[in-house]
Order: sequence, then structure tokens, then C-alpha cells
Amino acid sequence: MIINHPLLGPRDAAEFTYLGDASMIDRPDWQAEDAAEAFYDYAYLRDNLAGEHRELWYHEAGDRSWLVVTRDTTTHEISKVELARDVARARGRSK
Amino acid sequence: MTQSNRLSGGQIDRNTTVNFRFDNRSYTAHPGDTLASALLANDVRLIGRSFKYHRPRGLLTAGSEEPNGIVELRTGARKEPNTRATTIEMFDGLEATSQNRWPSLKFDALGVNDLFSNFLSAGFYYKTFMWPAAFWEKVYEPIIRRAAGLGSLSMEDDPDEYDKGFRHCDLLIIGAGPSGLMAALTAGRAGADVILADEDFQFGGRLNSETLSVGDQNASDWAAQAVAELSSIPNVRLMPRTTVIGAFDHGIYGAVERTGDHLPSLPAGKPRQILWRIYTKKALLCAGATERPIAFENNDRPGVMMASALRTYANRFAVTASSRVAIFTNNDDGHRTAADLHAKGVHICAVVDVREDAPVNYDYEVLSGAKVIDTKGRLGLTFVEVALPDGSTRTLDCGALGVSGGWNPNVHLTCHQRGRPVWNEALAAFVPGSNLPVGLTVAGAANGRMSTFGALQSGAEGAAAALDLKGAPPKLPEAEDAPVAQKPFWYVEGCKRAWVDQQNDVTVKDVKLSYQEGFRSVEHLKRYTTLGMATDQGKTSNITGLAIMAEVAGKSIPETGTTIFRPPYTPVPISTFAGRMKGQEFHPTRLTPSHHWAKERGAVFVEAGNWLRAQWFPLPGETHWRESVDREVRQTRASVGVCDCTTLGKIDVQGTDAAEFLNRVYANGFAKLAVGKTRYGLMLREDGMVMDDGTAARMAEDHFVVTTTTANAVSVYRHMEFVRQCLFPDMDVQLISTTDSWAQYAVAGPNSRKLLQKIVDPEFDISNEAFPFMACGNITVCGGLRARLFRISFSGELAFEIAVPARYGDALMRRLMSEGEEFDVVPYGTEALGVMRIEKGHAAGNELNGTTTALNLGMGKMVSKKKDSIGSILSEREALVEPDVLRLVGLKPVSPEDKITPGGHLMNAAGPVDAANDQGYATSAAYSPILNSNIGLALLKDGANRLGEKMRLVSPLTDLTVEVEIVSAHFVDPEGERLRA
Amino acid sequence: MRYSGFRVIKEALTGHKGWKPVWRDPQPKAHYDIIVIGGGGHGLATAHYLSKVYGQRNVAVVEKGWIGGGNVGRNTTIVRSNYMLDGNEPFYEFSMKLWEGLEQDLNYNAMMSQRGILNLFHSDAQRDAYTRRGNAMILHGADAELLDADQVRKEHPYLNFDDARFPIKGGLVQRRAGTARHDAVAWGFARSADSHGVDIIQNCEVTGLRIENGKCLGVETSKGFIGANKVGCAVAGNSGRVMGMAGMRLPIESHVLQAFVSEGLKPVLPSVITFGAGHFYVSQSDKGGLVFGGDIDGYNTYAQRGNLPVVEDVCEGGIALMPMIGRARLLRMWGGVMDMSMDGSPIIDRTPVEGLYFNGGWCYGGFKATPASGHCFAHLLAKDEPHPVATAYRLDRFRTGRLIDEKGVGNQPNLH
Amino acid sequence: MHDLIAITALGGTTPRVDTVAGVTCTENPAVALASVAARLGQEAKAQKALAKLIDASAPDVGQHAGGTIAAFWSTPDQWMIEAPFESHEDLADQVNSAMGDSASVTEQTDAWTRFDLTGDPLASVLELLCILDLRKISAGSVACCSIHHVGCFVLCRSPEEFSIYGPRSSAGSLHHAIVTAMRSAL
Repeated sequence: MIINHPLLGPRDAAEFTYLGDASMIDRPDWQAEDAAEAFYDYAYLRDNLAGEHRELWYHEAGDRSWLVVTRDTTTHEISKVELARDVARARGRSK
Repeated sequence: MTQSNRLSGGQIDRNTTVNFRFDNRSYTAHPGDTLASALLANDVRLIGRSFKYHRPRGLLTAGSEEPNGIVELRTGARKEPNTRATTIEMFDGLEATSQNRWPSLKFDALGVNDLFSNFLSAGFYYKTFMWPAAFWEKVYEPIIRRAAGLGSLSMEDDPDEYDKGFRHCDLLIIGAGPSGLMAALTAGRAGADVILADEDFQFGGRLNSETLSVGDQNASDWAAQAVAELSSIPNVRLMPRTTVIGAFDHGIYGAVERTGDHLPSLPAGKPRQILWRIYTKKALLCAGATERPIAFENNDRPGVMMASALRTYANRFAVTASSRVAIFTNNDDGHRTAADLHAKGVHICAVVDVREDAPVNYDYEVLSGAKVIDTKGRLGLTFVEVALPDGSTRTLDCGALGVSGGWNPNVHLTCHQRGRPVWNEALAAFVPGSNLPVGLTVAGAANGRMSTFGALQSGAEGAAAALDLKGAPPKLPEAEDAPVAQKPFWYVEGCKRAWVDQQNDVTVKDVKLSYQEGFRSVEHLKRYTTLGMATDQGKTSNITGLAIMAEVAGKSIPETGTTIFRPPYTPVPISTFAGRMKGQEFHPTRLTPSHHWAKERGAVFVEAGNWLRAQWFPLPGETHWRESVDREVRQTRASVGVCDCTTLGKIDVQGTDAAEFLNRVYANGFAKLAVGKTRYGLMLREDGMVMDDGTAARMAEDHFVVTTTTANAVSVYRHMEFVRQCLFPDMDVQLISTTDSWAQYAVAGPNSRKLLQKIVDPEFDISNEAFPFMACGNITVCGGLRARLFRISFSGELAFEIAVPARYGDALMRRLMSEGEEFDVVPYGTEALGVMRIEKGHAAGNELNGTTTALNLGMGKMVSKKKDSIGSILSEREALVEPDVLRLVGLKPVSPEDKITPGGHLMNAAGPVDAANDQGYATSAAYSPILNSNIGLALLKDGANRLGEKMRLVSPLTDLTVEVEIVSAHFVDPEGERLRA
Repeated sequence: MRYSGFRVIKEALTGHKGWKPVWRDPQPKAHYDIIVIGGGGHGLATAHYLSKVYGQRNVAVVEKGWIGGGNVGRNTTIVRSNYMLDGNEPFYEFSMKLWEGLEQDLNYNAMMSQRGILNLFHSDAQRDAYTRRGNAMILHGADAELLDADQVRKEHPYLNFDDARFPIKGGLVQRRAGTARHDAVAWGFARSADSHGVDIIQNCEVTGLRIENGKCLGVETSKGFIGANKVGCAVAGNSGRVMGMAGMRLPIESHVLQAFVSEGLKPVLPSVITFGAGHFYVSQSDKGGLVFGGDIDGYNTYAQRGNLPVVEDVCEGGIALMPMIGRARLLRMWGGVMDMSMDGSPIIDRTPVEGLYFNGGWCYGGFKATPASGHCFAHLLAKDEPHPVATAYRLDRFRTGRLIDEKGVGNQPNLH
Repeated sequence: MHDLIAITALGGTTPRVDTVAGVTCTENPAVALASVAARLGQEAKAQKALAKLIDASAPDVGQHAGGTIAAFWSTPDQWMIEAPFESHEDLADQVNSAMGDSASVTEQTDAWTRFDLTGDPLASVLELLCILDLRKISAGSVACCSIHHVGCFVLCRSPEEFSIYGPRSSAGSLHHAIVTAMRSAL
């Protein structure tokens, strides 16, 4: 597969390490009432979509950027690639 | 042996004669031949035996679709089983042997299978060999296994080298026949980066096999001229002998270039084959078409061949399979073969055409509305039995029969991403469907454009469309453009054994039986009868099998289904996929800065991930590794030892939020760590299990040097980048690995300070007061070399870790050894390191096994609840905090000489020994020369409350039971006085 | 129809006219006691045990394509019970015993071949882990042997001992392990279930689950609604899709595992072998092909195909371990969609939806589990309580922390 | 001055040189390296300081620039600084003072080993080593890639001169890969 790195352009997916569903960016609040349940859900449950899937890839043999790749799990077609850091900020993550 | 079947003309080099051997007989051939054409030239028709019934088989085709003519090529370690004679380029000294026969090709004992074939019908083995139960394993299966298989491996290591390479292009053109050449000319002239690949050693495809003309030239001359022009275009790369084996995601194609298979032997350093990963913007499939057979009684005898193959052999290789040839066809193409052979002086016994309205010919007899109903000849064709329309029969005396059932487009690559071809009624064949790999289009016969002109035209159009070329299309040469309509004719009714898959011995009857037993989907048909599962992957049989299934099902072919193809297009040596990554080069090797020195010292090395580390340093006279290791431990604990710990991962963590960042990735706190101090850090995964441990040294307010275990250096770095970029993107933290930058040595033992004081520059005070336990700092050594000093201890002794730039590591180690002589300094390896950490009760790899929590390892209290750190929440789950969870303990055998077996299970002192009573397991073990006893670490249910308990450590696997006492894991200096000294 | 050698001879002499379809091709009834979704190995095995052992006759298996077309028809056919953890080993040993009697139970020769499996180790730490595992196997009543390097060399002289980047230090052997003819397993279970009255309905895709007031009433299919008292889902890689119809999110990701077969060769490999320092395992089929595989591609996918880097990775492992297979040719590659769970172990359990049961999370260990999975799922469906050897396969274990993590890589499915 | 003698990554006291046909591979230890990572919110300031240091604007993605002291882009807001070892063994300190508090600086001199490939045709050697689209690589560009499973930086100084940086500990394996490819391709 080819991942079109937002900075480096097209790179072979073999240079990347896969983590999984981009929802892993949305780490729950450790002080919330239901933290235990929220962390269980966060760590273990997946939509596992057949179709468009947002997922985390790490450019291990490259620039060490974490990317959020939007890829169709039935065709492998990639429709969007973003820097995970930007996505994280957009989802309200900070420090 | 003379080449009795050689004709005039052809594209072989008659000026050169080469010698080759088949089944230990010598023959001659010419450059430009394949093994197949050379064997035919020498009137060798019997080449192999079929898989199941061991029937005599000869060549069926002239290409890579060949099911029958497969041999063992070369000898010794270079023997290649199952090699298609039709694709072996002739070279001087070539040696080939027939296979899957015993004792000889002419007389094959297992030929008796053929007599019992009626009992060995499709799937028979599923229905029998069941009684008595034990017999399957002991009797039936061994026999089946010996009979099965085709060629044999040499059982020697493959001596050749293989490369991998990477190429990029705008347009990859797959196949260099008329459409491929025309496409390449169009794209190349337009300035595009083009790669033109073809599996053949000679470009031209069918053009080399035909007597047609292109423009005012003979077809093969036009091809040669096109190749000449293409090789003059710098942006066109020609790759002959290169098979594009697969279409993978996003325009990546796998291609195998056979750089050395046509050479008698490989030049030094040169690869036999290269696996290319070709990155394309667009690709154009010009793979042509494959002629399909007609099934009839005994259609598998040596001499029964595809009509187009006979034509290829005659026109390209100047060879005929026999001086007397008959043709069996359902279309005009078969007549073309007759005409070409006749023109070359071969006697055409007759053309048997199933069509009532077959074209008439005055040079030879044409039998219209006739069918071949049987053939004769045990090891080679002698007679052909023909049924005429009037019901009478005719016997033709001929040595070869050319069969033509029409043509199937080579759609294989269009299916590699599970796209399905569609049925074309006019062609009565499958053509590429709509669901192609992205960026791939198809031209020429592969796309159903069967005429020469159609191929040239669609090649040009295909290239222009793929590259979105503007302007007028190139002028095309004139060429044959006969309309092609194929009326399907799959098999001759009423025959007993008509072969569909000739290699796997699947007959028309087998297909019908498959239907009868309910195996009606195409996949069931293939799996039940093994149709199309042979080394040719059914290139000449799948469609016929499917058509027969459709007929018995009374459905149309598209209703019945399609068969799709998987990579690789043709089989590829496993070595080719491995390339250079083999033997010692299987993985990169990482060497420590003291490696060359350690080698001089005769160290024994051990793999630690990709690293090689000194395991121990034997001295002359030491015969057992234990002697060396015990000595290294004793000397270190008694005076001072040095160990290369460069392999530990080192990560530079800087930024104003560095401390808070570490607070999140470590379970214990780092915010309050003072500058100049180091702290042990425990890292959890989000699921609460221990991920790694190490130290973080605060070199400055905003600068930490973090260490990881050797094994987890890469994954911890990745994890920290994840936390930095994905979880806390607004933290001011910068990370970079410095593992390789610094040569880092542990200097341990009561005299470690004294030794270091001799090399650390005087302006740096490393006394206990100035540089206490867990201190760290930048210093200089040996007169001004920048270095880092950490007062940390893995051994439990007074110890330091000193780091210098890696290029000086070798010199520093030598210096430590020379300066340390007065203290009797000893270098120690990973074994002694392991012994001392076990004596000290430090958890390491065997304990950090990914299923242990901080609580399990006796560090539960380190997990701070006052802050947000990864893993702290899930580490609290009910099952992870139950009272009897595993706890890290020490094991001491009641009799000190009893060995502790890591992986042994703990059982109560009394009671049954079984899984139900399992109490835990031993993780690590060592002999402690300090305690003069074997010792070990274990994870034991409720272990913290069972100190002093006697238990049994059982290892039925190694037949050991040892009585042990549960003790604290801290065997040596539990109070830690030594390391604070 | 009973199969036997005599039957084969009789049919041969009478032109094979007597062979009947191996299973019927029925139209779905309006309602069944139990519907099993998925006509793969596990679904068909479930149907077999439901009908033969648990006396359930009003059962249907609905399959969207043709039976045996999923992972049971596209795996590397390895059968073993060499697990380490208490949650797993009893289940897989139970499965092994079922395999050992399968031909007789099914009257169908699935060619179970107990030629043994050898797991090689290349470091002391690996040896220790295998020792722990081998001891666990024996303590659970299975068989295991630990070989040192010399013993391995004696049995497998062709392995790379002299030029290895990661030298072989020994191996863990289970002699009772082996391989079976994967397609025949599906067909054998189907034939038996069919003969006990189970309706096997092919080309019948489940498009929805009808759930009212928290109870599952049946399945919507491409052939219409089919009612049921109980619905069991055994769809492996499609677990996410089907359970998604019930609004459930699972601790499972779908990944592709590629497998490979070489051209047919005369016998070279006496047993199943796994490489401990790379991603490679291999056995040789009765037909002579080397059947091998390695690691999953590593990204979520429902496409039954993989990519080149993993093909290369697997072959690199193969050549590093046994350079003598280098000139054998890779004939065919394919992919199966694996239901990779969050701790690498399966789930056989009820769900929050009454009447809806789930069987999945087999990762790439599903084939060897086929009989036990079917048996235990049938037990759960018939008796509404877990079979004794499958009590650990609970859906809530990720919440409670009662994980069954053989590899110790945690909640990252593509590492299991 | 200290009295410890350095060895090269390949373990020699002098750099290793291999020539096959027209192509030469030279081990080059005579380079000092330091990484510069801009502090959060100070990216602009860091770029300015870097530009001043290398006397050229801070290299963009996939580029290298500069003179005696040069820099190449390594990761977002991070660069690697190159300078002659003889004159700049203490490069990290020099860079540190030049960057002030705008960036985090880390010594990288011995984290890497460098091989310089010179001659013609380099493309036929490099295409056996790395995935890079050599048609797109021109003088001044740099790319990260993996060579036989070793993560490297590949710098194109001119079509006839490339530098390959790989991890120092893997120098032997990387060197073997390069020389093997030279023998195979040339």
C-alpha cells in the first residue's frame, strides 16, 4: 500500500507501523466518574468498520510522524491522510 | 543425435550449436531455443508423467501455461523441480531430468494407478482409508505421500544470490506483444517514464509465432524494429525475462526478473533473480490470450498439443513435433496452423473441424463437422480416430495433433484484487470486468481484441488513455484484422476419459461427479476435483471445467460462476522473495562500541534483539561457562567489574513540559525529581500491564535522559511519540533517540569509585558526598573528553554508568581495563549481569512478560493515584487486584545444588500435581556464587504472604521436581547498603 | 449414505452412479429452534454437535456464499493443543481429542495427520517460556517434549544450524499435533449435520438481526426473514459486521492473514515447524505442497488479500530457517480475514441481547479449534451455559481483567 | 586534550573505502552531528536562528542546505546539523548557544555512521537498496528510508554523489548491503 504522507508525499506503507483505530486519540478523563468503564471501552471496544476506517499509522522508518489515515477496509482505498497531532488538537486534546 | 524435426527459418542462431542433456542423453540445440523446442527438434515427445495416474505426458503448449512438460532443471544444490520446459531458455551444458516417475520415464511403476483410475475418482480418499482407524496414519497416508508430489528438492541449501529492487514509473506495460509494443512506442515517444516487461526472453509475443505481416514487414521483423526504437528512448526501460507476478494495492506491482537463469553459471556477485517492486502511476495489461483445448478421449498423449503451440514451434523455433500432423479445431485459427506447417513442408494429415461450414483448403484435407473421438500410442501419439458427420470413422496416421478450442484472454492480473472477469458471448470467453485494480487498464487480446490490428490499436489507445495524452494518435501499421467469433466447443460427447486438467488428471467425468455429489460452486469444484490446482494454476483447464459444470447444471457459464486468479501469475522461487535477507544477513546486526575489544578478549557473544552482546569472557583453562560467570560475579562483588550496557535504549527528552510528560508515561512521579538526580521509572501499557522499566536522569530543568530495556527500546520510543503527538499535542516536549551516540559502561563493585577516579578529570568530585547514589551529571574524562556519569546500580553494588561518545568507547574500555589492573578489574557479560540482578531481585525480561502488573512485581505502591499516568486506571481492574494474584518471590532450593528450572510450575508441598493445583511458575534462575546456592525468581499466588513456605517446583517436561523454599526476592544486600556506600 | 472402501469399489464398478449429493440444498423454513449464522468450519461443527450430541434437530446454518468458503477453506491446516494458559489449554486439548476421533465420528476422512509440531527456540528466554508452556500442557494432560539443538538436528538435519543469524537452541514438540485436510473438515461436518436433519442454506446472506425488547427473534436474510428461538453467530472475520447489526461493539478487529503454498514436491518435511526468530511456519500437505505462513499484514481489513511486504517477510523467515526450500516455487498466495481479539483468545458467550450468542475472536487459531468450538458453542446454545472447558471465554473478561493473553502483548490485536 | 583514540563505526582506525567499477563507497567519520528540535511555539524563532547558523534558510521538508555548517530536515520542526568533525567536535554546544531557548539540541555525532557513494551510475546501485524514487531525488534533497531493514537518511549532493546515514551500531550490516548492491549492479 501507499500512504500519501502530508509532508513527505507517497510512501510505502511498509515504512509505517500500524496501531489501530484513531479513536485511541480520544483518551478518557482519568478523574471522570465512570473512568473505569470509559477506559475499558477506550482500550478494548472497536467499531471495526467494514468501509471507511480512520486509523493510526506511525512512520517508523521515516520522519516519526503519527498519521491518521482514512482507509476503506474493504478496498484499501485511502481517501485522506492527516498528521495525528493536528487531528488530536482538532479533537480538543492539549496537554 | 541429430535435430531430425528441425525446419527451415525461425529465430534461432543456427551458427551456434549448444549441447544439453535430458534424462542423461546428450542432444544439440541452438541459442534461441527453449528446452521444449530443443526436445521436439530432437524428436523427444515423452517428457513427464501426470500427477495422479502417472500417465505419459508430453508438451501441450509453448508457453508459461504449460501443464505437462515439467522437469527437474540443473543438478546438485541447483536442482529446480517442476520447471516448465517451455520457459527454459537454452544454454550450453543445460541438464534436465524427468520427474515423478520410477524407475524410468518410459516405464513408471506407478503407472498402475491408471489401471485403477476408476477406483480413484475425484475425492475418493475422503470416503475411505478410515478403517481401521490406526491405519490412516500408519499405512495409507505414508503411501499416498510417497506417491504424491512432483519433482524433488536437492535438500541442499540454495547456493545462489537473489536481489530485491525498487522502480518507479508513469506507465508499466505488462507484456510486449503487439499491443504492449505499440503502447510502449506511444507512451515512450510522448516522453512518459515507461517500463515494458515481458516474461519471454524475446519481445514480440505472438508476433514471433506468426507469419502475418505488420505494415510492409514480417510480424517478427516489425517487433524487432519496435524494440530497437524503444531501446533508443531514454525514458523507456525494457525488462525482458521479467514476469509481473502480482497487482498489489495502490499501483504496486511485483515483478521477477530472471537475470541468471539463462546462463550456464552466475558471475561472482550477480543475482540469479531480482524481485522488483514497481511503483506505478498507471499500468496497462497487454498479456495476450491463451489458446484453450478441447477435451476428448485420450487427449493427453504426448504429441497432442495446442495448435498455436505447433505454430510457435514451427515459425519461431523452426521445429515440428512430427513430420505428420493433424489439426482438431472449432475455429479458423486452427487452420492457420495447418497452413503455416504446410508451408514449411510438414505433411498435414487433415484438419478436423467441428463446424459444418469449415473453410475449404486445396493444400490438404479438411474434414468438416468431424470430431476426434480417440487417440492411440502408449508413449506418444500414433493414430487419431475421427468421427465423420455421416457416422463413419477415419483413422489418421500422425505423430502430432494440434488442438484449437479458441482463445481465452489472460485476465489474471485483473483478478488479483478480487475483481471478477465477465463473460463475453461473442468471444465465448471471459474478458476483464469493471472492477480492476485502481490504475490498471487492459489492451489487446487480454481485453478481447483478438486481431493483430486490434491489438496494435488498443495498445496505442490504452497508453494514450492511461497517460491522458493529447494530440493525434500515432499512425498504425496495417495488419490482419479478421473478426473473431468463437462458437464454444468444450469436449467431445460420450468419451470415457477426456482430460480437462492434464497435470492433476481431472477428467470430464470427474467434473460431472463433482456436480452429482453437490460440489457445484466453482470453488467447490476446484477443491473437490483439484481442477486448476496444479503448477499451471489451470491456465488451460479452468474455463473448460467451468463450462462443463455449467452444461451439466443446465445453466449459462456466467450463472455458474467465474474463477478468479491469485498471485503469483507464475510460480516464483521462495528464495526470490527472501532476497539478501538470509543466513547471517537475515536481520541487521548491531555491535556495541566495545565489540572489537571483547572479540580480542575471546568473549562469547549472544543475540539480544539485533544486538550482539558479550555473554561471558572465558579465561584460559576455564572449561565450563559457569566457571567464567562465577568468577565475573565474585570479582565484581569483591572489587570491580565493567559491563557494556550501551544496548539499553536511550531517549533524550527535552522541553519545558519534559517532567510532566514523564509523569504521564511513567506510573511513578517525576515532577519533583531534582536536577542532577536519577530515578527508576516504571512504565505501564494502557491496559495496566508493565510495559518497560528504566531510569530517567534529570540533566537540567528541561532535559532528561531516559533509558529503556534493550528489548523495548524501539517500542518505548514509538509509544512516547504516540503520547506526545496523539495524546498531549500541546506539551512542549522534544524526543530523540541517542542509543547509538553513547558508549555506556556499568562500572560496578566496591572499587568502582576508585577506578573511575583514575579516569574522571580531577575537577569532578565523585565522592559519596558530592556524587551520592542516584546522582547524575556531565563530566569529562581522560583529559577533557565529554562524558556522562550516572550513579545507578543493577548489580546492587556501589556502581556507576559512564557514557562517552561511541567512537571513543573502545578506547575507554581498554583504559578502564588498564587502569583497573591494580583492582583486579574484570569485564563481565550478560550472564554475570543476569546472576547479579537475580541475586538482587530485580525484575527483567522474564518477569516483564507483558502479563504482569506492578502489583505482581512487588511495585504496586509505585503506581501513583495522584496523577494521570498511562495504565493506572485499568491496572485497578478486579481480577488484577484480587488477594491471591501472582507476586514476585525468591526461590531457594532446600538442597543448594538442586537447579531451579525457569518455566517450572509451583505446587504445594503436599497434594496432587496437576493444573488445578498450579500455584505459579519460576521465571528466572541462576547459581549464586555469593550464596553458593542455586536461586530463582518466581511469580506465586499470594506470594507476598507465603515467605518461608516449602513448595515443590515441578517440571514434568524435563522430568524434575525440586523442593524449594519461598524467600524474599532480594537475596543479596536487601537493605541496599552496598549501593549507597 | 455410509462411506467405506467397499462402497468406493462398488460405485467404481457401477459407474459411480450411486453417489448422492453430500448435503441437501433446502429452502429455509419460516422458523427454527436454532439458527447458526456462518457456514464455515465453526458454524458447521456447531450444527453437527447440536444435532448429533445435543439432540437439536430443528436447526439451520445460513451461509452468505458457499459453505467452507471462509477461513476453514483458506488456512494452513495446523492442528495442535500446545497452549500455556489455564483458560486455553483444556479447551484445545479437548479439541485435539475430538480431532483424533473425527473420521469415525463423521464417517468422512478429513485426513487428520498427527505428524507433530516443532516450535523452535533461539534464546534462553524463549526456552524458559516454552518450558513453562510445555509443563502447563503436561499438567493439563496433553503431550509435550523439549528437544535440545542436537535432538532437533537429528530429526531435522536440513534446518539452518551453521549459518544462522539466530541459532536454533532447541524446540518444544507436540507429537500428537499435525494437520488435517481443511476443506474435508467443512464438508464432513456439513454432511453429518445434514444427515441429522440440519438445513444448510447456502447463498443466504444475513442482512439484519430482528431484535425486539432486547430479544433476538431471528435473522433477516437475502432469502427473507427466518425466525428462531436462538441465534448463534460464528462468522469469524465478519464478527464486527454481524454483531454490529445488533448494535454491539466487540473487543475484536478484522485483519488479513496471508497463506502460501508451493508447487508439489516429494516428501521433505516430516512435521509442522515454526520459526522462533521470524514469522514463518510450515508443513507439507499430502499432495506435496509446502503450506506456509507467517504474520498478519497488520492493518484492519475485510479484503481477503494481502500485500507484498508480508510475503517477503514470511519467505525471508523461511529461507533463514531452511535454505533448502529456496528453489521450491511459491505457487499461490491468498488471504483470510481473521477475527483478532484484544487478548489473542476467543469468545464463546451469551450477549446482552437475549437469544443471541456469539462465537469469535479466534485470531489465526480457529482451524485447530473447529471441533471444540462447535461442541462448546452447541453446548452453550442447547443448555444456555458454557461448556466446562470454555468457561474462560467470557465477553466481560476485558472489563474484569481476567485476560487470556498467551503472548503478553496486551490490547493490540495485530500483535497477537 | 584527552588521549583516547577514536575508531570508525566499522571498527578501523582509518575509514573503509570500497570501489566497484566506477562507484566508490567511503566510510566518512569526519562529520559532527547535532539534532535541533524547535520548542513548541518557537518554531519561527528557531528557524531564524538556524538560518543564521547555516547561513541559508532553514531547509524545508526533504531538503538540506548550508555551507561548512549545514542542516537537513529530519522530522517536523526538527533538523540534523552537519559540520566537519575536526573543527566542530563540540558542535552540539555551538548549536545550542546559537539556538538559545528556541530549540532543544542533542549531540548526534556518533548516533550515525556515514557512507559517501560517488561515481556513476549510482541509480542502479541505489535502486537495489532503497525504495526512493530516484527520478525525483535531485541535488539538495534528503529522504529517510529503510535499507535492508536499517533506517537511514539518504542525501543527494549531486547525481554522482550521495551520502547515506545509518545507525552507527548497524554500520557493518549497512556497509555489507551497500557493497553487495554495488557488486550486483555494476
